[in-house]
Amino acid sequence: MTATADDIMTVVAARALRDRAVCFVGIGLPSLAANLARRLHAPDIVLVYESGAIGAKPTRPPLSIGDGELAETADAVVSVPEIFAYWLQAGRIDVGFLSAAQIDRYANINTTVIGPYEDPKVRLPGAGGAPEIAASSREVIVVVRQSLRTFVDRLDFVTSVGHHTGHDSRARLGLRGRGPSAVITDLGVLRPDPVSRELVLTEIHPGVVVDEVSARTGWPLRVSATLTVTAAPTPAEVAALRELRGRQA
Amino acid sequence: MTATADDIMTVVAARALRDRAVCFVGIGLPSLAANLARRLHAPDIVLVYESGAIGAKPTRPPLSIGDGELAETADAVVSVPEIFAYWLQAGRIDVGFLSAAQIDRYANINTTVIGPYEDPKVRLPGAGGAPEIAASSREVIVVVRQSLRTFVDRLDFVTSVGHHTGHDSRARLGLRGRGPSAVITDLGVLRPDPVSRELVLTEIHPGVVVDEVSARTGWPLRVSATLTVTAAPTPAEVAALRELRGRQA
Amino acid sequence: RQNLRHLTLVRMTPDVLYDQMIGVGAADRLVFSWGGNPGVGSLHRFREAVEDGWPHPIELEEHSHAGMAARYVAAASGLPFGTLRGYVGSDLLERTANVATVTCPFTGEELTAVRALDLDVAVIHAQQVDRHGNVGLWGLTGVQKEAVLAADRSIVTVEERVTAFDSRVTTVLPAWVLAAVAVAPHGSHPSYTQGYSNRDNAFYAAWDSISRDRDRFAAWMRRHVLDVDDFGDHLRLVDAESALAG
Amino acid sequence: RQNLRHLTLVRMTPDVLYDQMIGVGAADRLVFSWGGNPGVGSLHRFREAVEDGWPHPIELEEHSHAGMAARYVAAASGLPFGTLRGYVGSDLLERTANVATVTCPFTGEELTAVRALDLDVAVIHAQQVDRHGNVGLWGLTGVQKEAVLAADRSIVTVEERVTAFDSRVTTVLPAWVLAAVAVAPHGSHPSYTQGYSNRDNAFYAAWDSISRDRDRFAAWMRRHVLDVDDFGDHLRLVDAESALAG
Repeated sequence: MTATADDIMTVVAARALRDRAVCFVGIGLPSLAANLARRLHAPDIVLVYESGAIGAKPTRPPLSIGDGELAETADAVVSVPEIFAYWLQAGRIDVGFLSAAQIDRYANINTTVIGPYEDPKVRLPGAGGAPEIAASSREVIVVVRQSLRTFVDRLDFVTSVGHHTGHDSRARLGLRGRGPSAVITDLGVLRPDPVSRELVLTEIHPGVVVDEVSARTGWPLRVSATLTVTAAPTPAEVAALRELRGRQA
Repeated sequence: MTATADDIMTVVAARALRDRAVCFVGIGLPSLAANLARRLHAPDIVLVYESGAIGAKPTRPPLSIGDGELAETADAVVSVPEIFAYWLQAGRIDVGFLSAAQIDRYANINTTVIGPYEDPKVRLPGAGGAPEIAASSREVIVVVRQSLRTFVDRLDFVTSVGHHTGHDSRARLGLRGRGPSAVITDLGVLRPDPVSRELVLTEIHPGVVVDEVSARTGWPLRVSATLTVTAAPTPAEVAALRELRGRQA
Repeated sequence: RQNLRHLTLVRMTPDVLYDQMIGVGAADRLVFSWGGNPGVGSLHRFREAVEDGWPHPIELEEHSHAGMAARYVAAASGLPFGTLRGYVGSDLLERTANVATVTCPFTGEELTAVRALDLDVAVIHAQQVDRHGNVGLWGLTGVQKEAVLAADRSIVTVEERVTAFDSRVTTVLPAWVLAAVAVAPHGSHPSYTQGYSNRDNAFYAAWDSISRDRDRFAAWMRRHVLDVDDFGDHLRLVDAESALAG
Repeated sequence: RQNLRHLTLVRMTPDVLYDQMIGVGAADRLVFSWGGNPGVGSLHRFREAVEDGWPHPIELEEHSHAGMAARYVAAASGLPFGTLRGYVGSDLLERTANVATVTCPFTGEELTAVRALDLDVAVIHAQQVDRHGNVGLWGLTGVQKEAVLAADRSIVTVEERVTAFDSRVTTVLPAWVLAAVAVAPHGSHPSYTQGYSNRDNAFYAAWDSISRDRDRFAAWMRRHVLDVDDFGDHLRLVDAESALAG
């Protein structure tokens, strides 16, 4: 079983989640990674879905946040207003797990439109829970495939704030969470510089070269002096992921 | 079975509630009267208790708003924040049913202190749900025994607003409900003058004389030119009331 | 089917039904926070209305989920606005007049205010109606209670009529807050109803190709919506085609 | 019993337990909305503290139920204030700094703001704890969820430990928002626990005479609280006396 680039991205995202962490997960890549973590090193991870399921333990990756299995396996089921007010806004979420259509060097995210807002080239689904997940989670992890379409110099629309314009600009906006701590892609992992908060390539996946990552980044990519290579997914990790994908309804 | 003054007061209060009305009821006299109405002419009256029971159908008058039977017999059980926000504040209550330790000529109510606030002669339990019941119910009915201690010229403390200082002063405060429509006592029924909103004795219970009502009122009582005498409680009404009282735990 | 036009449609997550209403030109305006085909991708009728103005342009008012939830709660509570920590730094702020700031009178902190989302009509699907006309729900109830309480009139379709509610019922809407209740089994199709039906994932996937093309969409709507007698016929037709395809 | 002093006690409806804490002088301050003996009358220790400053004066901060509820909700939501239609025209407004006005940025309407009720510790009693440490409640849950979520640390006593929750559970507090859970059957005495115990109405009535007199109260506290080993002994003693009296 050879791990694909997508497999590595998902496995690395899963590894980033510690056991017992309380994770607010969107559908798609984030949900897949979080459920993988739950089957591997984090059996007691608490998955929170914006549809109102707290501590959901789905047997298959849900296609929709409204999936019935989320309610059936959850520790608690609450209303949507409550999940956003009492749980996310109140600061009870350790990790917010997001994806993106476009991301910039400060890990700000666009999921609204490609092109001008009034005359968009592509109308995307929109914000969903992302702006407040990005604002209020103690920490944010972004999982996104890396390309010139997604890693752009300038977002067409800022849907959700990462590190804003860098430095302490995010904190000055009054956002309570610390913002994105990692952007995990199919090529490597980018983390914010401790001072400027610009994304820096800190980890590269096996077989990927830095030039390739730079070529798929829409701004001059900074690379860490202590760049490490991602530990290859173990057979157990890949097997668990494939098994999970196979269950997808 | 002779009806006592208290019996008449309770029966008249019960009669004031039409079937299918949605009533927000406090414990004590209001709850007894509302449950009496439910056993007589208003089987489909909707009793709402501030503890969160909507459509409660208790078999015995509850001693506490937290009585377990309220939840067991209710159509819906909701949280206390919800009962006040979604149900009372949103204007879904037809009749708010209150009692009082002191009441003035504009049916403002005191349930807080007798004497000065900082050095009270009697410390009463306080506001409870009354200020917002009085403000937001479409209509308010007050049930209270009449005496110089309760019917006072000037409240020691305004806990809940009735018709404020009269005329349109209540509406000018921005209160959405119409305020008290009747004050039902053990002597008769007082209703606000359509213009001045001052309470006027409009109905007197059998065997009571106007002088007695005036003597138990702490201000010069206005008496309606069309004063009527309350229809005596029927044997069925008195029997139902006694039966209900007998069930009190 | 009633040929309603110029509607303002409101939902946090408009999906297939909204795509259909937009595609037939019934909606002038959409108030929402996430408009996609969950697990599949785009809503093509929605996209074409926004990107190409077909069949006519549609005005968007978009929010975050948290903002929409706070708007429903404010309306259900009889308040003119709701308060949240949200939207800060987002370009969403520039695109709607229904988000503003409010200052805490105690701490001086600036927070986000959203206008109450008062609705004319709310339509939801639930599990059961009891003999008194009360409606019972369980599972992920979302903002359905708030939507019902935010509306002047609410219409509920349910899976079945029961003598007394299932013990799984967690949320009850009393009969007296509802304008009408109708029994419509599988009324949530293509979505699911907890305890009654599963999500028709194949239909969501099929909708992607049905809705991608204007003509195919129009033909599908004629055959499956305009030319059927009722929702039961619609479901039987969808089922039969699905069996053929599967 | 731990001889705690200078506490600020908070509850919408402080009753017998609060009367005891006030009577022994543990509380400097009470934040509340209704302080009586439900179905009986007064809380005499509370009254004596307020009316005569015995054993020492107590500072009151009083609200309406709706205001307290909005304060708990704001704190549970991580907001500095809550908004309601309330207090208008009431003298309550003059007696607290934690009620103010806020203007709707959309309609210009003036509404009432209440300060969030952030708590250090919340203590509630519930029905069940499951094997993961989650707590399950049903019945009239009041503001218990909001109190737990408004507090830095929450302590829950429950009727019993179960493998899996009873189907009647409607509200679950996940283990990870709780500091401690202890099994304490009848821990709500003299109140009731839905599904487990009835309200001890006789005790509420008896409390009226026990608490009316300072010395009798002190003797009762010594015998029933200070000199017993634990809450179980306390309950057994109360039960035995009730049997004698009955």
